[in-house]
Amino acid sequence: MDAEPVPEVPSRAVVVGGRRRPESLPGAARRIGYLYVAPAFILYAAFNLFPLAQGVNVSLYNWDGITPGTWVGLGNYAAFFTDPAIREGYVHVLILMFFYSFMPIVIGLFLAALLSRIRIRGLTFYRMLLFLPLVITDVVTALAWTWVYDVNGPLNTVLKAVGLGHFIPAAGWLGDFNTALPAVGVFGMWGEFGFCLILLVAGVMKIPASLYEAAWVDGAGAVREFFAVTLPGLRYELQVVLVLSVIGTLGTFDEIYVMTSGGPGTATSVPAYLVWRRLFQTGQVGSAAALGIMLMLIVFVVTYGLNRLMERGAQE
Amino acid sequence: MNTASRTQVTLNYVLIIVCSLVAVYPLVGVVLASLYPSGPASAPSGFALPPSFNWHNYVSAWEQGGFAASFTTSIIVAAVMVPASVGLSILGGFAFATMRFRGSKAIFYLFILGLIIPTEATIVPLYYDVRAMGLLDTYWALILLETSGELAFGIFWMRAAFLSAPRSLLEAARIDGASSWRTLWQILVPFARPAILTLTVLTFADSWNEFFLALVFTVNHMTAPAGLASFSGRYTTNIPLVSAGAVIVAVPILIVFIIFQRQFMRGMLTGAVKG
Amino acid sequence: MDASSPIACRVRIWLLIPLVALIGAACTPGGTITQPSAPPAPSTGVTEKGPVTLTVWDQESGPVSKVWDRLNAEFERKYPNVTIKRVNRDFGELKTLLKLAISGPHAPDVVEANQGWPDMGQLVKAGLLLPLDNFAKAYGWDKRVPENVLAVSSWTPNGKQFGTGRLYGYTTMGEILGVYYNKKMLADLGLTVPATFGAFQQDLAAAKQAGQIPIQFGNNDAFPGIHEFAIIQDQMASKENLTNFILGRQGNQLSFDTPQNVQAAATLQDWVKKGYFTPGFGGGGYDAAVANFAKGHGLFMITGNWIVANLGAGNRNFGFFPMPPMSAGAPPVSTGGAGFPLAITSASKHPDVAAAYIDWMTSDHASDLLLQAGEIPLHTGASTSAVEPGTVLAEVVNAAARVAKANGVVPYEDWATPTFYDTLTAAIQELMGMKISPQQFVAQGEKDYSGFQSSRS
Amino acid sequence: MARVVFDAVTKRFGDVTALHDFTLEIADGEFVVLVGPSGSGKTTALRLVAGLETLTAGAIRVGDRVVNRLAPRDRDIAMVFQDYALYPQMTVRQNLAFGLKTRKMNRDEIDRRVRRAADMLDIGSLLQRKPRALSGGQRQRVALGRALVREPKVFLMDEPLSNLDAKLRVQTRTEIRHLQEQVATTTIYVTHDQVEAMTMGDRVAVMSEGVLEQVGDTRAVYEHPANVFVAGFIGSPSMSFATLGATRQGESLMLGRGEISLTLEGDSAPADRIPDEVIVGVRPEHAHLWTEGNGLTGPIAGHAEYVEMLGRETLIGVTAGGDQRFTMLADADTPVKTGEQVRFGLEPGRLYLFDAMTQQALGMV
Repeated sequence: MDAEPVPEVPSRAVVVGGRRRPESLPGAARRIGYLYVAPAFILYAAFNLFPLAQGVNVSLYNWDGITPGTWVGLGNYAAFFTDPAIREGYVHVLILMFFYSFMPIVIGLFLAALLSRIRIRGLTFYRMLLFLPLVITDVVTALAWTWVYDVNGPLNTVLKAVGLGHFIPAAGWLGDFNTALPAVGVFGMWGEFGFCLILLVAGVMKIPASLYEAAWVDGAGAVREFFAVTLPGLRYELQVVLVLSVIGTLGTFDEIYVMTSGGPGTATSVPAYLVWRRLFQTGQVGSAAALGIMLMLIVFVVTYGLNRLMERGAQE
Repeated sequence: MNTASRTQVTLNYVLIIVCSLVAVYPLVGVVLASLYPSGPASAPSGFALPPSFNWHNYVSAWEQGGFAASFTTSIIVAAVMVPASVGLSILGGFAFATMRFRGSKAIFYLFILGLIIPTEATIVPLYYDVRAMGLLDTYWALILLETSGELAFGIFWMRAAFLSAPRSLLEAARIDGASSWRTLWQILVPFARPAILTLTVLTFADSWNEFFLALVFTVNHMTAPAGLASFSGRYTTNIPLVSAGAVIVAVPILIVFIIFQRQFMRGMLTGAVKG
Repeated sequence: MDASSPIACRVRIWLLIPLVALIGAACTPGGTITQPSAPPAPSTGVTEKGPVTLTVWDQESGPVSKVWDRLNAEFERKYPNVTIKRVNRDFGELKTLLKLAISGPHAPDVVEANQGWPDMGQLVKAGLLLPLDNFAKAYGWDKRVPENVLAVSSWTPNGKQFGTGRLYGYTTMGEILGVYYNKKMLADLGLTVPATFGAFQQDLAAAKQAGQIPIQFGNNDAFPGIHEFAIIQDQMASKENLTNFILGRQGNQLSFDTPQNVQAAATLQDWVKKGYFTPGFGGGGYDAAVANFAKGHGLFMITGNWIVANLGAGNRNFGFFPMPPMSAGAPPVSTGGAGFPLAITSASKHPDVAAAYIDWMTSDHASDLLLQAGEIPLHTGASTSAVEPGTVLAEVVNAAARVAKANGVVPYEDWATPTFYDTLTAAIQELMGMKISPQQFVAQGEKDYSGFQSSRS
Repeated sequence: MARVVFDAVTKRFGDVTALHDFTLEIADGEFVVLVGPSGSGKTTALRLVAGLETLTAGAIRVGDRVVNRLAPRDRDIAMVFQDYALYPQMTVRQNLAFGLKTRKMNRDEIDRRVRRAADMLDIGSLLQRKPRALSGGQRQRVALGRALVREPKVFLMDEPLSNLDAKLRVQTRTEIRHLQEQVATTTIYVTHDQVEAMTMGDRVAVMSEGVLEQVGDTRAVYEHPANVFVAGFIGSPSMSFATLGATRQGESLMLGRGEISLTLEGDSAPADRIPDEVIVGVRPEHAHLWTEGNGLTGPIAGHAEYVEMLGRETLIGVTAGGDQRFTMLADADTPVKTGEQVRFGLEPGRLYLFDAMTQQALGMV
């Protein structure tokens, strides 16, 4: 129960018709709050809440988007266990999480630990550069990386120059079944690591210097210091980047659309991409809705789970 | 922290410079690539300056990519959507921060829910709703959906901003006899101006970068990123031309970022930490 | 939670909001669809209509696109009151955008819609296209082209039956898949145009041995793979079964999981294993492959007539033949038939002007111009005499004529179900990427096909 | 100009009673100080008058109107906040004029009032500045000015001096009092500082835990505290208390515990019934080191716990009779050192007696 305690007030001033209401200040128009919230709420309800409910409804039908649908109950959800295309989409997203979430955080932590002790001159400038991948339109950055991975692009140029040309897959990084997904992952890693780094460095700055001094006096080495001071001090920032990056990964769409169109085969298909394909290209609208709703439920569970996990970590 | 040795300092600079280079390289590379001679055979390696600076690529990309039209869409949508969503967020955030009314908590939580509803969960019915309203492929579809999509964060953000104002300020206004409307616009809004600016900048960035909604709801009225994706689909083999298109689409957001970088970072960092 | 506490009550009240919304939304999606009835035949001349803007969506590119511009301009000159607004998109984009475009408020009047379940079938089912029967009768379209060209644009108005019912699209131009070859390279290798499928495979082996690329190919765009598979399949499966399978004429009685299809898939995979395709074809684009073939890389290229324009219609360095049959002398079979048909949307405010436009775009004058850009005219009385013998265009036209004469035209397989384009392109990429076996390949196709067929009954 | 009446006012926040059955009448033009430690309900009482809180029971009158449900703007009051609550984006002039503009006052009148207030407070040169550019003292003046221009029936001041440094506080204290006398507006002033309360108010209302302990003019409250709380709260250094057994023997009252044994003579014994146990309150200035023939009650033998040099005087804390503590003010040059045994006596007639059970005053002996 998260509602704040409601005062036990048996007074006529605030109890009307036996129902409790939050007490209003003298002379304050009681309903004016609704007026302020109403425009936003109407819009929000019409384009977020109501469609969500409709989405749940649609997801219970087998519907082609045109002719009347047929009721299938949870059939579209059962497909999560039977339809390999869907299962595969989620496996891909799980693999992407390694790149979009885990790697940037590990790199960010490592660098934050190294960078923490010394004041860097011109940090604002570097921060700006590190932020660029996050700020610039996904379509643009994805096109940039399509070019990085191009047959004659910079990546292959470097590999050939250092004599690693034989590692280059014949179909190109984005065309090869084995490298397409990791290649998209590396793009995502590039997009996220600057943000993680900045957030974590900012977090390290907030850890009191006295803690480091105490660790130093106790004779802790760099590693001990990291696990005893830095890591616990960053718990909150870690929780934030973890939740944000995991949610972000679950919704991956733009870069898939631009870089691989889900291919080769279905090697890079992800849930959001499936939603779009099924809505527009293959007329599996009920299934598309179920995929979307399921995605939301997973986001819920992940957010809740990560928050709980981090809170429990805090208590120990 | 006087224990840092010279090597450590050097190492730190090396690290941060390397990281920054990694972050920037693909973007700088695209700018270089965009200046290579246009054509399918042109293969910029990304390490050398182009043999000649083919600025004309930008003219070609602008014309062949139909960017005049897609920029118009993006600008119109942003011009309506940014004030609308920031304005509604100010109103809503004000109510949630300063007033208690029946169900205010529950309504607020409903808005917070919006922070974690992915677009994919609503896009399917939205498509049919928007079609039923006859708004498919119009500016209005994008304006309405982007506005409502920003409200969750906007209200959350503005509520926090208004809550950070001293309570006594509101009380002084009450005693001075100011109506809630006057209190909001003459006292709280000036007070929260930095937060509002940050929200405006972030909202603009979201609007300018919007791709998925544009892809689903528009055909003739594509936004700049969607127009770019379509353009790149037609000229896959012409790397310099597509790169020029990419640079064109990146420039406005880059300018906004450079001017408002402080707001940007504060918004993204504190927004993230609070969210 | 103490259920009697007012807090609990309050919270539950708010939980009701989404519930209420849910009830509001809880009805079967997909309302009634009004199927447009066939409009009357055009009454009077277009010029009497007053100013009309006709929006046309097409997916042409290259020289054909230029011919369209010319034909549009001529149409505008012929009818000064008409303005043509042309929207040009690429094949893949048109596939996704068409439904969106036609449902929107700026719906085009005339669209180039691909035949088959994924595209035209969906549009007909949604009542978005106008039946053209009366126009066809009035303009005599039904007499101008072979029956099968009309059949692949015909649907029952509810969109349930393909190949029969009303006419929803019309074209006089045809397509044919086949094998382009580099004449000089073939001669240098000491080879001749193969007469059997077996001989073709020997040519491939010879080219490989000589260090050439046997088949120029790039499959990043996913659709070219369908052509490579289809052209092998055409030689192995019975063309009647294939046609009936694609048009869904026998429901579940036909299967994708046939020994012939397995064999075709195995052959395709075998070619990949032997290195007959461009190295790294999975990442290569179609446009790039065409450009490379034109530059002289690769002995063969398996694709359709439409690249003639890219090679240059008058080019004499390249030749074209239908994929040779298994046994010498057998009639040639190849995928192809009607080109993209033009359709009129039910949202069009000027269907008779649109019909006049379609008639113009399918006139003898139009087909003469399109022929020079590499398109093949199918209508009766079409003249190919203007084609210079010995050019690649002449070889394509001849090949198409031979296949048509032998009644060997098979429809495109991706028309078979609404999801078959997606299923087939992905499965072929996986097959050619050695990700799945031929058995798994046919199983994937069959799952899609049988699922759709049983949903129809 | 108006009087302000609290009529049995109760205010609860959730389970917490901030103000309980509070009754107080403030006369027109009077300067009343509500004083008490934090949590005593003094600020709540003030905010209830302002209309910033809703009362739970009872009534508040300003003039002849019950204002319980009136909006602040309709109560004709002005308030000075502890943190001044100046509108940060407005200039001083705009800050002063804001409350007048919202009342649609005409421009000339606004100008006149702003100028007058600025003159009175000597802030005329600051009118174009923003609060950010003002010193703490200047801000405080602007806050006062904002109340002044309104020319309200009642001034409400919530610890207006607590953010100033000690020197400025003393100075401003007098100024506020002077100002109030000039405009003769009813003023309710809240502070936790009893010195402020004693120096400023016509009357002082001492509060504790939501209850009004005593109200009266400053002298009366100081000299005749109604109970132990008031006695201890008012006065500096504060009164010391000893809990002693009491027996009456004829005309004398015997007080004792351990080695403490006091006999108080004469008919000054206050109440008819003295309980068995009383609390004796002694102001430090009424306890002195023992010298023979000094006329003090005593002697009491004790142990000097601490000796604090205050400058002009020395404060000595003594433990006697086991755990009873006394404080006394002695001369600056007193020879007593921490840890020494001392003997001291109390001025007869200056001792406050309280009932140990009820804590209420019994009288003085």
